Formats: sequence, C-alpha cells, structure tokens
Amino acid sequence: MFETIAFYLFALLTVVMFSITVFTRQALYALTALAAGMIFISAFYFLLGADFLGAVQIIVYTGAVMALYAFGMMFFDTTRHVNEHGRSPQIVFLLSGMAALLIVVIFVTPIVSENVTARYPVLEGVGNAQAVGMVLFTKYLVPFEVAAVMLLVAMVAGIVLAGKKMDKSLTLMEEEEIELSKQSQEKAV
Amino acid sequence: MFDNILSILVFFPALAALLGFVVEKGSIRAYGIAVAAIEFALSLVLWYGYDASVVGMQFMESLPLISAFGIHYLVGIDGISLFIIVLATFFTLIGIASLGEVNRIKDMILTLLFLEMTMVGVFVALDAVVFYIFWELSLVPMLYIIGAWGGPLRIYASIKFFLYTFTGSLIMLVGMLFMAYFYHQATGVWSFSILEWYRLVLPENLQIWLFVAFFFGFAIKVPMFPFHTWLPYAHGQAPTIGSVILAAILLKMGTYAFVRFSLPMFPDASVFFMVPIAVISIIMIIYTAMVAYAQEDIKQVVAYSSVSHMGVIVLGTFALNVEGISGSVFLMIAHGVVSGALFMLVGVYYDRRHTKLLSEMGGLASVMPHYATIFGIMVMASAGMPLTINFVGEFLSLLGFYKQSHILTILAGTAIIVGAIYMLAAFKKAFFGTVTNEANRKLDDVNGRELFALVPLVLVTVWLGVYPKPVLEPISNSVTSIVSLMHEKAITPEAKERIPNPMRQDATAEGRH
Amino acid sequence: MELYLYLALFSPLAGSLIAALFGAQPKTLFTGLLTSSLLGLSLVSSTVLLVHILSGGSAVHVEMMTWMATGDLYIPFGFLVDQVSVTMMMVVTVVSTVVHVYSIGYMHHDKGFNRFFSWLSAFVFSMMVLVMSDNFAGLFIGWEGVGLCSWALIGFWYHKESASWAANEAFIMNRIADLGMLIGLFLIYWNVGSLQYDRFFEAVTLLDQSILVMIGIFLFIGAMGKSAQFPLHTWLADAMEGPTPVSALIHAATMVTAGVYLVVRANPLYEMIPDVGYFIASLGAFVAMFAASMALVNRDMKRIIAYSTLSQLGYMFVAAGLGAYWVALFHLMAHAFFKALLFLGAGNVMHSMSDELDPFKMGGLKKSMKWTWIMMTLASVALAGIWPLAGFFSKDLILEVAFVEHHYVLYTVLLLTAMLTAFYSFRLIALIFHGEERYKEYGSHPHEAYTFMLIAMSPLALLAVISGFVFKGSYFDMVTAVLPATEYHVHSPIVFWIMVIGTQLLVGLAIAFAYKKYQNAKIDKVFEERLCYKILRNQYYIPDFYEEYICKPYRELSYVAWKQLDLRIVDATVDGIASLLYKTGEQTHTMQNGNLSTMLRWMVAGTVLLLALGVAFTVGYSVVAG
Amino acid sequence: MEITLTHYLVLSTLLFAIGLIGVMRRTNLLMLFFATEILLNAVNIGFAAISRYYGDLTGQMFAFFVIAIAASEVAVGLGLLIVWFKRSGGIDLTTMTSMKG
Amino acid sequence: MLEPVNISLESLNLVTLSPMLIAVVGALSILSIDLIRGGLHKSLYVMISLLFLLLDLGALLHFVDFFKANGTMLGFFDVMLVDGLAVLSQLIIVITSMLFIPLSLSSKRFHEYNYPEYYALFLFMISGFQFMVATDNLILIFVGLETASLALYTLIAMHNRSKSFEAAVKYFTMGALAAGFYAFGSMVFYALTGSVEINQIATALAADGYSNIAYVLVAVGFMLAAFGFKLSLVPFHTWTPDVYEGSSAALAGYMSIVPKIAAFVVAMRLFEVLVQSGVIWLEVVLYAGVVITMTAANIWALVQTDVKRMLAYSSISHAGFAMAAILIGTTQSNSGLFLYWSLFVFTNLGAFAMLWVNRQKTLLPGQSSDHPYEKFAGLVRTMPMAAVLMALFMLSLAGIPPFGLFWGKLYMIGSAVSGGYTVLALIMALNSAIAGYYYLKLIVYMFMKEPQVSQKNFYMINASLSLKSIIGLAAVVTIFSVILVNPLLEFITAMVYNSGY
Repeated sequence: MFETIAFYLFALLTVVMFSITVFTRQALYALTALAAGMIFISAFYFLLGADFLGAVQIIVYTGAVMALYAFGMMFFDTTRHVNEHGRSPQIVFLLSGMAALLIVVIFVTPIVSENVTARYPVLEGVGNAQAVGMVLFTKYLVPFEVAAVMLLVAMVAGIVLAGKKMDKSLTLMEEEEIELSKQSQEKAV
Repeated sequence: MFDNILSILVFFPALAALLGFVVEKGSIRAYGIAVAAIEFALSLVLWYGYDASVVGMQFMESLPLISAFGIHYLVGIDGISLFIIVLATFFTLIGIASLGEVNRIKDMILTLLFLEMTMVGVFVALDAVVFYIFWELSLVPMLYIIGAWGGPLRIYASIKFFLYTFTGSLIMLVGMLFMAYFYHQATGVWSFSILEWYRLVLPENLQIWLFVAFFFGFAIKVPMFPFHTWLPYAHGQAPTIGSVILAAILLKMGTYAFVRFSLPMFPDASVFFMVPIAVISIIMIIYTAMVAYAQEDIKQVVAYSSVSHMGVIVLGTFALNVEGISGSVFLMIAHGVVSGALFMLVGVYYDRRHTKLLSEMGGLASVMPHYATIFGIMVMASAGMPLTINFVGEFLSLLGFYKQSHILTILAGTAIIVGAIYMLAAFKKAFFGTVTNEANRKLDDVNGRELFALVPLVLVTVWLGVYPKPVLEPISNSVTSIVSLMHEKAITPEAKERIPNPMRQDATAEGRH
Repeated sequence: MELYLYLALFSPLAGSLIAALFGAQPKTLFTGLLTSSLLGLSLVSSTVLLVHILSGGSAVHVEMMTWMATGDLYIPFGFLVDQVSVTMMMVVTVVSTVVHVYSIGYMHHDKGFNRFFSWLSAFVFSMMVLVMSDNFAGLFIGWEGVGLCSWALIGFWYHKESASWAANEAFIMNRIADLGMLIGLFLIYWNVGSLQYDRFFEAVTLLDQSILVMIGIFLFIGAMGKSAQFPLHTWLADAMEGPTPVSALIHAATMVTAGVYLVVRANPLYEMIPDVGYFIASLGAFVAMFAASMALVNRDMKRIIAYSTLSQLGYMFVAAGLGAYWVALFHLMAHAFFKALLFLGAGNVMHSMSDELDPFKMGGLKKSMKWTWIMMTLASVALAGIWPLAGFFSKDLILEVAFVEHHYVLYTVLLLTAMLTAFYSFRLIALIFHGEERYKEYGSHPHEAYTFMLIAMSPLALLAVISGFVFKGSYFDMVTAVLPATEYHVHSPIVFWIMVIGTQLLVGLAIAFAYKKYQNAKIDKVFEERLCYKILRNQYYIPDFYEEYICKPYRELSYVAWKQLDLRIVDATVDGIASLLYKTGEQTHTMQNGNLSTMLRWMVAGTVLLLALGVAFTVGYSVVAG
Repeated sequence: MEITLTHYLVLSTLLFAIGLIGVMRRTNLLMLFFATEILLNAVNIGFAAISRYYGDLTGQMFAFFVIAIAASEVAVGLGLLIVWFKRSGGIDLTTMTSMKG
Repeated sequence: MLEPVNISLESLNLVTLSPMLIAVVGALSILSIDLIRGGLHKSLYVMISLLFLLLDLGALLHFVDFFKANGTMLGFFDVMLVDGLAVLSQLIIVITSMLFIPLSLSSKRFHEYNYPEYYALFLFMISGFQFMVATDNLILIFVGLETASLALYTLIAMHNRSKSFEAAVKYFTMGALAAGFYAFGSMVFYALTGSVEINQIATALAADGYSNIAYVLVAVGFMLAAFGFKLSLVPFHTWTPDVYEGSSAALAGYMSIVPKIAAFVVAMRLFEVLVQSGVIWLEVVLYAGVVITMTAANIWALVQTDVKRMLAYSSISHAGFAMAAILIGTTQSNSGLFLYWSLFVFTNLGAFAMLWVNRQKTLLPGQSSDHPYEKFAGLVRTMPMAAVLMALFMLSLAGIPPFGLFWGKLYMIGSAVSGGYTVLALIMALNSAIAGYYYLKLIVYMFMKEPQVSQKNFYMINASLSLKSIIGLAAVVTIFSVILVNPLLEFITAMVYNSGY
C-alpha cells in the first residue's frame, strides 16, 4: 500500500517537475525542477531497493550535474526570462504524444516470458551496495574501467573546450599571425 | 611470340600513355603516332597469327584475379573480335595522325591511348567482369574527350553519354551477377568466364529475364531506339576524333556484346525476343533515318545515320543464322570504317569553318573537289552501294533475317531507300549548287594530313567491298561455331527450328560449286 | 576467249580510273581520247566474242574470284558471255564508243571534262558487269553501279539545283525498286540456295508456283525502277538534266533497258508464271501509251525523246511479258541505235542553240544543220517504224506478237501508240528543222557540230537504217540458242499484209499530220487552255502528286519525328527522369534547413514512424495469428 | 492495487516522452540539454524497476553506467556550449544555421 | 553475506583487452608527455600515436592468428568478445586511424593539431570504438560508444571556428538523443529477456518464440533509431552533412569510415539474428530504410554546391548501400560489407585528403564554404596530377571498374543477387548510376571548365610530404585494388564465416 501511494506520489511529482523543466520559460525554474525531479527519481530507486543507485543519483545528478548546469546558467547569463520561439509546437506534441501512446499501448500488456532468469540475482541479506559492488567489480569491471576512461575523456574535453586553449583560433589565423602571436607569447614569458 | 600478344595489345597503349606524361609537348604527336602505329602493327601481327580455320578462341591467356569469386583475367579472340580490334587500333592510329590543331594536344593523345586500351580490352575479354571493367572504363576517356574538347553543349552531352550508358551497364552488371549465381548454383563454384557460361543451359524464363538485363546495357550502348537520344548530343558536341572513335568502335561494343553474350547464352530468349527486337531495329532504321533527314547539322545527319545503320546490325544479329550474324559482324566493321570516315570528313570542314550547319555549306564540290569526291564515296558507301564495304554487311544481314521474317525484312530493307534519301539530301545541300556563302569560296581542299587518314579508309572501303573474304571468312567460321552452340543449347522446339544447325548445312554445302 | 572477256569488261574500268585521277583538274583531251580508245578496245573484244558466239562457240563462262561466302551463301564474281549477254555487250559497247567519241566534242568547253569521261566509262563498266554477270548478285552490283553513275551524270552540272535534284530523284526512285530486287534475291537464295543463274534456272521447275510468282514480282519491281515503268517513271524525264550524251547512252540506249534485260535473262522464270508475264505486258502497253501521250504536248526537246524512250520500253516489256524474249531483245538493240542517234542529234541542236531546249524557239534549222537534220530524221523514221528501217522490224514485230498471242487489246493500244510515236517524233523534227527560223528572235547563231562528232554518229545512223533489215535473221538464229525460239507469224497472209500496210499508212498519216500542224507552228494558246493539254503537259500531275503526297509528308513527318518525337518525347523522357530526380532533390533538400530542432524532430519522427509500423505490424500479426 | 512492472514502464515512457517534448521544443541549448537528461533518467527508472522485478542486478548496472554517461555528456556538452557562447554570444540554436541544404 | 569470489587470472583472458589498452596507454602517455614538457611539435604526437597504433595493430594481428587457430575468444566474464567481426572491424578501425592521423601534418597550421589533447582524444576515441565492437554486452557497447563519441565531438570542435562548433553542438545534441534511444531500446530488451547481452537476448527471444513481439518491435525500433543515427540512415542522417562541413576534411573523412564500421558491427550482431528470425517487420523496415537512405541521400547529393557536403551525402548513400548487407544477412553479404568498407577506406581517404590538401584558411570572395565545386574548376590545367587523382577517387566512389570501390559494389550486389534480393540488387545498381552524376560533376568542373584561379599553388596550399604520401598510397591501393581483393576477400570470408555470420 505504501509502495503504491509512494509510486503514484513520486510519479506525479516527477512528471510535474519534468514538465516544468520542459515547459517553463524561466531557466532557473527549469533547473530547479530538474534537480527536484532527479531527487524524486532517486526515491524510486530506494523504493525499488536499489539503494546504491539512489545514492549515486543524488550525488551525481543533484550534486555534480546540477552544479555544472548552475554554473553554465550563470556563465551563459540565462537566469533571466528565456525567450524561445519554438516553431510549430503541434508537431512536437504530436510526435511525442504518438511516441508515448505507442509505447504505452504496448507496455500495458504484461510481458509473458518464462525465460527470464536472473543472472546476477539480488541476494537476500546482502546489502544493495555490496551486491552492486560485487557485480560491478567482477562482471562489469571492464565497462567500469571504460567508464573511467570516458570520464577522463569528458574531463579532457571539458578542459580543452572551456579552457583558454580555444580562445585564439589557429585555424582562422594566417601563418604569419600565428608566428607573431607565438613570438609575443615567448616574449611575455 | 604470340603467347602474350593479347595482353601486350591491351596494356601497351596504356603503358605508353603513362610514359607519355613525360614526353615534351611539342613531340607528343610523334610519340602518339609511333605508339599507335606500333599497336596497329601488333594488331596486324595478331591477324597474321590468327588461324582462320580454327574454331573457337585463340591466343587465350588466363590469370586468376579474384579466384574466391571466380573472376579471372581471361582473354582470347575469335574471328568476331579480331577485326574489331584491328579496326580499333587502325582508327586510333589515323585518329591521332589526323588530329588537327587542338588545345592541350598532349592530354588528347594520352586520353586516346587510354581509350585504345579500353577498346581493345572489351573485345578481347572472355571474362564477364574483365569485359565489364573495360566496358565501363571506356566511358571515362570518352567523357573527357567530349567534355573537354566539345562544342557549347559539351558538358551536358558528355554527362548524358556517361550516365545513360552507365545506367544501362549497371543493370547489365546485375544480370552478370545473376548469371554467375546460376552458374554457382549449377556447379558449386563461382565463375565469370563467358566460355563457362556458354555451357550453362538455363530454363527459358530465366533466360528471358537475364536477356532483358543484358539488353539494357547493350541497347543503350548500341544505341537502340528509344535509348538513342544520348548519341546525337554526344556526336554533335564531340570533337571530330571523339565522334570518329565513338561511331567506329564504341558503338560496336553493344552489338558485339549481343553476339558474344546474348545469343550463345540465351538462345531461347533470343528467339523469344527476335520479333520485338526486329521491330525496334526497324524503327531505328526508318525513324532515325527520317530524323536524320530533318537535321540541319551535317554531323547530326551522320550521327543519326549511325543509329539507323546500327539497326541493320542488330537486325542481322537476330537473324540467328550464320549469314545474318556474319553479315552483322561484318557490318560492324563496315560501319566503323564508313561512319568513322564520314565523321572525319565532317571534321575537315569544321576545322576550316567551325560550323557544321548545312545551311552554311553549299556548292563545296567546286571549291573542294577532292573533299567532295571522298565524301561522295563515303556517302555512297553509307548508302550501301555494292562493291563498298557496307553493302556486304547490309546485304548479308538482311539476307539472313529474311529467313526469319519476310515482311519485317521488307520493312527493314527500306534502309537502302531512306538511307539514300537523307545521305543524298545532305550531300546535295552541302556540295551541290553554287557557292552562296562567301566564307566558303576560299576554302582549302583536303590537306596531306587529312588525306593520310582518309585515303586508307577509302581504300579499305573499296577493298573489303570487292574482296571481303579475308575478313568474312574468319568471321563466318566463328559465327558458325556460335550458331551451332546456340542450336545445341536451345530448349524450346521453336528455338531449335529458328536457329538452324550450320554444321548440318555444311555437309550439303560441299557440292555448291 | 577469257582474255577478251576480261578486256571487254575491264578496259572501261581502267579508262574510268585513269580519268578519275585527273578528275579535279582542268580539261585534258587525253582523258577523252584514252577512255574512247579503251572503249574501242572493249568494243573490239566484244566483237571477237560475238564472232565466237556467232560461229557456234560455246558460251564463255569464267569465275574470277569469290566475292561473298558465309554459311551457305557463296557468291563469286562470275561472268558469262552467251548469246543474250553478247548482244547486250555489243549494244553497250557500240553506243558507248560512239557516245564517248561524240562527247569529246560535245563536252569540249566543259570544266568537268575529265570527270565526265571518268564517270561515263565507269558507267560502261557497270553496265558490262550488269549484262555479263553469271549470277543475280553480280547483276545487282551492276544494277546499283549504273544507278550510281546515272546519279553522278544526271547531276553532272551539280551547280544547277534542278540537276542535282533530278539526280537524287533518279537514285532514290531506283532504290525503291532495288529493294524489290533485293527481296527477289533473298527469295531466290532461301529457296534455291544459290544466286547463280544456272542453279536458279535448274531449280525453277521444282519450286512452288507461289514462290515463283513472288520472285517474279519482286524481280520485276526491280526492273520497273531501272526501266522507269509506271509508277516509278518520273525520274526519267527529269534525268534529262544531264548532258545529252549521257541521255543518249544511259537514259536511252543502255541503262533503262536493264529492266528488259533482266526479264529476258530470267526467262525460264517468267515462262513458268505467264500471269505475271501478262501483267508485265499490260503494264508495258499502258506505259507505252501513257508515255507517248505525254510526249505529244511537251515543249522540251529532250523530254520528248525521253518519253519516247519510255514508250519504247513499254513495247519491249510487252514483248518480254508475252514471252517473246528475243523480240524484246531485238527491239532493245534496234532502239538503242536509233534512240541514241536521236539524242546525239538533239545534242547537236542544243549545242548550236546554246542549250535551248524548247523546239518552239527553233525552226528552220535544216539549213544550217544539214547532217544533223538528216540523221535525226533517219532516227525518227526508224522510231516511227517505217520500212525498211530498224524500227519497222523490231516494233512491228511486237505488234505481231501481241496479235498472234491474241492479246488484241494490247495490240490496239500498241498500234495507237505507234501512231502517236510517229506524230510526236515528226512534230519534233518539224518544229526544229522546218518552218520559219524562229530562233532568230532569240538571237541564236546555229552552226553544225564538229565533223568528227558527226562521223562518230554515223555508225549509229547506219545501224539505225540497217540493223533490222540486215541483222534480223542472224540475230534470231543466235539468241534462240538460249531464248525460247518462238516465231511469230500471222498465219493468214492477207491479214499480215493488211496489218503491215495498214500500220505503215497510219504511221504515215500521223507523220503527215505532224508536219502539217507544226511546220509553221505558233504556240496555240487556246489549245493550251484545255484540260487535256494541261493534264498531259503536267504529266498527269503525277510529279505533283508525288511531291504533294509523298515527298512533302515525308519531309514534314521527318521534321515532326525529330522535333516532336525525338526531342519532345523520347529525349524529354530521359531528361525528364533525370530532372525529376534533380528537382526532387531541390525540393526536399530544404528539410536540411540547418536548424537543430528540425533535425531532432526528424529523428523523433523517424522513431515514431518505426514504432507506428511496429504497432501496426503487431496488430496485423495478432489478427493473422489469432 | 499493486504496483507492477508495467506501472514503472509506463511511467518511464511518460517521462521519456516529456524528455522528447523538451528535446524537440527547446531552442535554448542549455535547456535542451536538460531534456536529454530527462530522457536518460526516464530510462533509468525503467532499468531499476525491471531489475527489481526480475531480482537481477544487471538493470541497476545499466542505470549506473547511464548515470556515468549522462555526467560525461554534461561535461562535454557544457564545454561545447561555452566555446560556442564565447564565439557567438548566445546559446540559441536558431542562430546556429550557417550550414544547411 | 557475500561469499568471496575466486577468479583465476587465466579465465579472465586479459589478453582480450590488450588492443584497447594499448590505445588508452598511448593516450595517457601523450597526456603525460605534455604534462612534462609542453609545446612540442605535432609531429612527435603523430608519431607516438602511430607507434601505439602499430602496437595495437600487432595485437590485433595476434588475434587474427589466434582466431584462426581457436575460434572465438571470450574474456572478462564473457564481456569481451573477440570473434572475426571484432578483429576485422578493429583492423579497419586501427588501419584507418593510422592512415588519417598523418593528415594532421599539413603544411598550414590548424588549431587542433597544435594541442596534444587532440591526439590523446583521438586514441581514446579509437579505444572506445574498439570496445564497442569487441563485445556483445549492450552496456559496454554503450560506454564504448559514448567514450568514442564524446571524444569525437571534442575533436570536431577543436577545429576552432564557428562552423565546427555548430557542427559539434549539432552532433552532440543529436547524439544525446540517440543515446536516449539506445538506452530505451536496451531497457526494453532487458525487460523482455532479463539480459543485456546480445546472444543471450537472441537466445531468450528465440526460446519464447517471439511471443512479446510488440515489445521486440519497440526495442528494435529504438535501437534502429540509435544506430540509424550513427550510421546516418535517413531520416536520422541530418547531422551528417553539417558535421562534415563543419569539421576539417581529414576528420570528416575519418568520420565517414570508422564510427560507421563500428556501428555496422554492432548492428550486424544485433539485427541479423532478428532478421534471420523471420520477423518480417524488421526485414521490411530495413529494406525500406536501406532503399530510402541510398536513394534520398543520392538525390540530395545531386543538388549540393560544396564538395565536402556532397561527399557527406555520398557517404550516407554508401552507408545505406553497405547496410543492405545486414538486411541480406548471408555470409557473403557480411563479408561483402567488410570488403566494401575496407575498399571504401582508401577511396574516401584519398578523396578527403585531396580536399584537405587544398583547404585554404581564408575563403575567397564569394565563396561560402571550404570546397565549393567552382574552386576545382579547371584544375587539370593548373595541377593535372591533382585533378587526375581526385577524378580517380570520384570514379572509384562512383563504382567505375577496376577502381577500389567497384569490387565492393560488385560483391555486395552479387550477395544481394545470391541472397534472393533481386529488386534490391537493381536498386543498388541504379543508385550507383544516380550517384554517378554528382561525382561526375566534380570531374566536369576539374576537367572541362576554365580555371578561376591561375595561381598554381592555390590548390595545394595545405600539402605536405606526408599528405602527398597518404594520397599516393590511397591512389595506389584504389587503382591496384584488384590485386588486393582476392586475399582480402578470402581473409574476410574466413573471419566472418568462422564467427558464425
């Protein structure tokens, strides 16, 4: 019963929050709603017994991602009222509505499958974090490491793109200009 | 010495063209003539070495290319291909030799040498893929020749030429792949060898489909009505040398391919499609002759006349008997000589006046009598005057087809009437009457360089018209083997009947004189 | 004898080729002399062969080399000199030698002197090939060859529009007939397996009647073209654009008779199909009358003679069609002599009148051109068939044939035609040579032709006089060795004499009438307003009909085929497909409008489409499965 | 009424659709990126739910990696936005149409 | 409590990781070198990258031997999968990378090449693609894909001009959406089968007899959308021309090959099972997708005014063409795909390198993009060799024999014929004809028009020895591919066949 109530409550909350994110004209509202939605989603994880995931959700999203976005908002100066003139919203709603409708139509029929076997079963009496850790560092060790590489890539990319290195474009400068700027740099050093 | 002569023949010009890049611009003409002359001499050696009494392919060479997919570098010639090869090398030689003052002559000569490789390649290939390679590759130099040295519409013309033929050959390619697939089904191995394919007896409905697929490729190349419209543009815009080679050799690829592929591989389908194709041929003959008659540009007259003559060639091919096919193969050579010469002749005037309009001409006979004489000879040859080369081919083609259908032959025979109409009308407009155009009054007659190209053609025209035997005999022998193959392979009783067994006739023909 | 055969055949060719080398150069008398003497050589050789044949020698048959051989087909260059061909050879060589010599004078001032002789000799060569070949293919070579030379010679003065037009007309019209001939050859080949005369004639008896009829018809179509039979006759009158010696040689004596020669040659065939023969005869009679009627009112000297030629060809076909092959050949020979003479005489007249052709602008020329007058009158008398000149023997024989074979309609027609012939021939003579000297109004200064030209003509004059009288017997003996030896005798002597004398009387009357009417001719305006005059003057409007209903539609249709069909439909379809693709590209590439939102929407739309298809499939699947 | 897997899947779908709306509707790039986050989060709910109902941890693993990916995307995406912003002074995608056709 | 797990090192088959690890180590070492001493010349980094790629290649060649001897190899709890497809595609990826990296040694300086991060990211990207193809685990595929993609977005943006930012942003955003689709599709698969490994998914689905067909279709639909984006199938292709135009020609060429072969392999693993299973829907949808992609892209390419954009559309079309292999799904067609793509590598390398060679920094007046057709007008007059080479690559792309791509086309169409897809074979053939037009257009400009710029070096402004060598290599391979095809085909067929595809 509790689960049901919680589900509907949080479902409503997330839907509302995300709707706000999508529909509002205030960038700040959108960001806040997104953050709230993320937190509400973590509630589902807890509800579903995926405690570790819930924790990660809160830390990564509301902690890291939201901070980044907040920073971005300030950087781009989008805290104010955002003027968007979206074209032909009918198409947008039609397409999304169609997509949702079609999937929902399919999803309301329950899956009939006898062949689903839990390969990495949730063990009774084992904490979720522990269990996750176990699978993560055995079966999913490689993806995990690759994810690490991916984060490294993202980091390098972020640094390269947002850093000073992109300020002056060698692509757009003639060779002589490049030489000049190099010399002046060396002088400055 | 004949071991690798075909490969030498194919790749020598290309190699020479590559080396030609380093030749200095002023000497390139001499270089081109030298290379073309050597190549021509080689082809004569080939002719000399060819044993006319042997049935089947000669000078065969084989080298695995993509053995995993059954593709081999397989070349060889028989009497059918031999003379077209000689013709190709011959025309390249006189084409280069008679080249007037053109821009970027080096590019032109090297392109021609590359073109020569592809032309020879097509006619020696005995592997479908190798054939296809040269077939397609020949488009490229021709595209360049038309597009770079052509008239005002040259780009449109060259692209149209390229894409149209390219489209057709791609459909043909699908047909070839089907053929290989069926061969694979039948034998378990892949092969693109034409000679292997000959051994395959296909059910009639498959034959029909494959025939159609191949037909697109060939018909556009020939070009057959209604796929002919690229030709007037290509000819109209191409420089003289381009038109000459196009008419003399490239068009023959299509008709040659009919003899090489369609007939022996799909005898039943050939019989099935005989009447429709004959009807198309007749349309080509009459309709294009009429269109030629209406032209205002003498080059277009010759261009459309090509289509008209190709109609006779196709008709002869689908006579499906030795007389008709030999005739059509002979006519391929004949038409090559004659239309090549005609295009050259048009070029002679064009070089002087930079126009090809009939309305600009008139009364040239009195200004340029030698030119008029040679032109007249070629016009008459084109109109099928006996004792010229064309007549032999036309006569045999029509004669052969008469066996298949009386009424269609009578219709097709109007070729000799309508052909005379447009040719004579154009000749009259150009050469007869008084000189009305002041610009024509002081034209030079043909010069030595042009005579160098034209006189051999005249000689060949008359020589092979009077004494076609050296060419006709090898052709006839090879055609005989093809026809007997067709007869053996034919499944349907109708096809058996329509395709006579030439071997049987040989026995009775012993006592013919 | 083979040597003589080759000499007779190839010496004209040699002359032609040598002359051709000088073709584009200014006049060199040498070419004329050379070709004439080589023709003389040919004449001598032919005579030797004639003597050989006359002295009972066997036919000379040589096979020079293979021409075409493929599959079953075997065509050699083979030549046969037998009684028929030797007759033709004689006719050809005699007339052409005369014409060559004559032409040296006639073409004296012409720029194309060398070219002329080259073509003229080439023509002789072709004609010799035509008559000497031992197979139909060789015949066809000659057949086309004479056509070619005829084209070149009609259009000899190519700067004249009318000349080159007439040349093309002649060529194309002949080509129409040649197609028939070609089909005939195909029929022969596929039914006999050979184109050799002997093989074919052997096989004739074995073949189906219907096939023989077909062969006969198609071969005759070929003959109709060369011999300008109705409806392919219009080219002959127009062919008079050529130099007059050409008309004499080609369009009177030799080429136009090739059709008759063909029918005579193929006599074993036509023997088997008398119905076709009867048709040929009827057509011949019709043409005889038809052509004569057009000659009545014409005001062009050469055309009048051309129509008379046509008319005489009709006579020959009557004979040939009725199976009297030797008679046809005999008339052919006789006609060749007197008609060539007539033409050459006309040539003299033209020469002296600065190429004037209208006899109404002449008159009274007999004073200044005595010899010409005499020779032309002789020729006309021969043409009219007055005893004892050549025409009487050959032409009246044809009348007898028609009578004896009981074709009285044909006989009547021919008889009337004979009167017409006499009338128009002497109308011409009267207009040219008699009466007042009208030419003075036009400022002409007539003069007699060169003496050597007259001398050159004299053999013809002689032959026109004596050939019937002297040769008839020996000729008959000779040719009937190969042709059916049917003697045509009217059995009742009374009827015979009535016929002969009656005919002579009628002809004489016609001549007298012609003289009376045209001796002092004025152009009769009233007469010229009459319908019948107009019809005849305009050649029954047949050329107009051809122009209006064949040439013009062909031209227009060609234009439509090019502009409308080829460019607007066939080519436009091809370009249409290409431009359809291109236009589609132009219209739709705007979906790439650079806007990210649009791109994202496309992606979502694609996904939605996939899902929708999935659902649709599922529904369909469950319907089918359930 | 028991909450079944279907409930979660439908919820996931709805959130996904909302994300799609955002993706298609937003012209401000930053806010468009918000929408892409929604997409991934919507999927994560589904994964967690399936994982729960099957008693299998793979789903959670997937969700875990999706979170990592989302985080990385944010970093790169923001980096891109920053350079773009520096160069053009705005982050509206309607100004980003120099290439088309 | 959890029990301790004992895993023997051998069973992990660590060696399966070696190629990717080499790439990653290479990237890390480049970063480290830069940390130690900055400002080194780009040639150093190029060479380091090449060295590591060479090692990578060595490892792959080792795999080839191993695979020939022992067949498919699994590692790391069956996450890593080294089968013929993996090895083949990694070979293509690594070799292509080795060919494209030297293109950064252009004579003009461009922004990205002056930063070692570029090379590091490049190597990371390669490892990402390698991971993507060397597994059938949807998670690892996803992570590998994202690693590669994120690096790629950055590489594009590093060209540092507004068009490249625009391109990167567009690519990124659409990539994010595609990632969403991918995740959703995976989720549905997971929901259906409780597994995220392709072979297990396939087994489970087959065991069910596709009873949840609707779910399968949803999953496949989303997956198709995700891979459609990567493979640029219409209508998920819209990023392609913009991204190609925005990035440097060298990178654009790279993008036309490597990401696609990676995606092809995954698509092959994922879809072929389903196509074989007899779900007609998939066949129909794929059929339509292939045909529309080929044709529409061709039609749009017709109207392009910029050569690079034209090549972008052409590469879409080629992708559609190759996608047909997955639809046909026979060993022959799969081998055909690899053959096609191997040959495509060299031709496209040549074509894009030619564009790269004549890339000038400042546009001429009236020029709106880097490589408009007009720029090439009359090239044969000023630089005949360059014109001939460019024409050669165009002809190869058009499928004129005997140049490289013809053999690929031949084999692909042949496989369509053998696979019973006659109409498809015809459509493929006819599309080559349509494509002929726009390739020809460039040839027309080069050979048949009057030059606009008389300055001789204008067209080779960016050339350097290494670029020329690369072009020469591409040309040689393109011309003499006929010799190459047989061994290549035998090798590929053996690899593909033994992997069970």
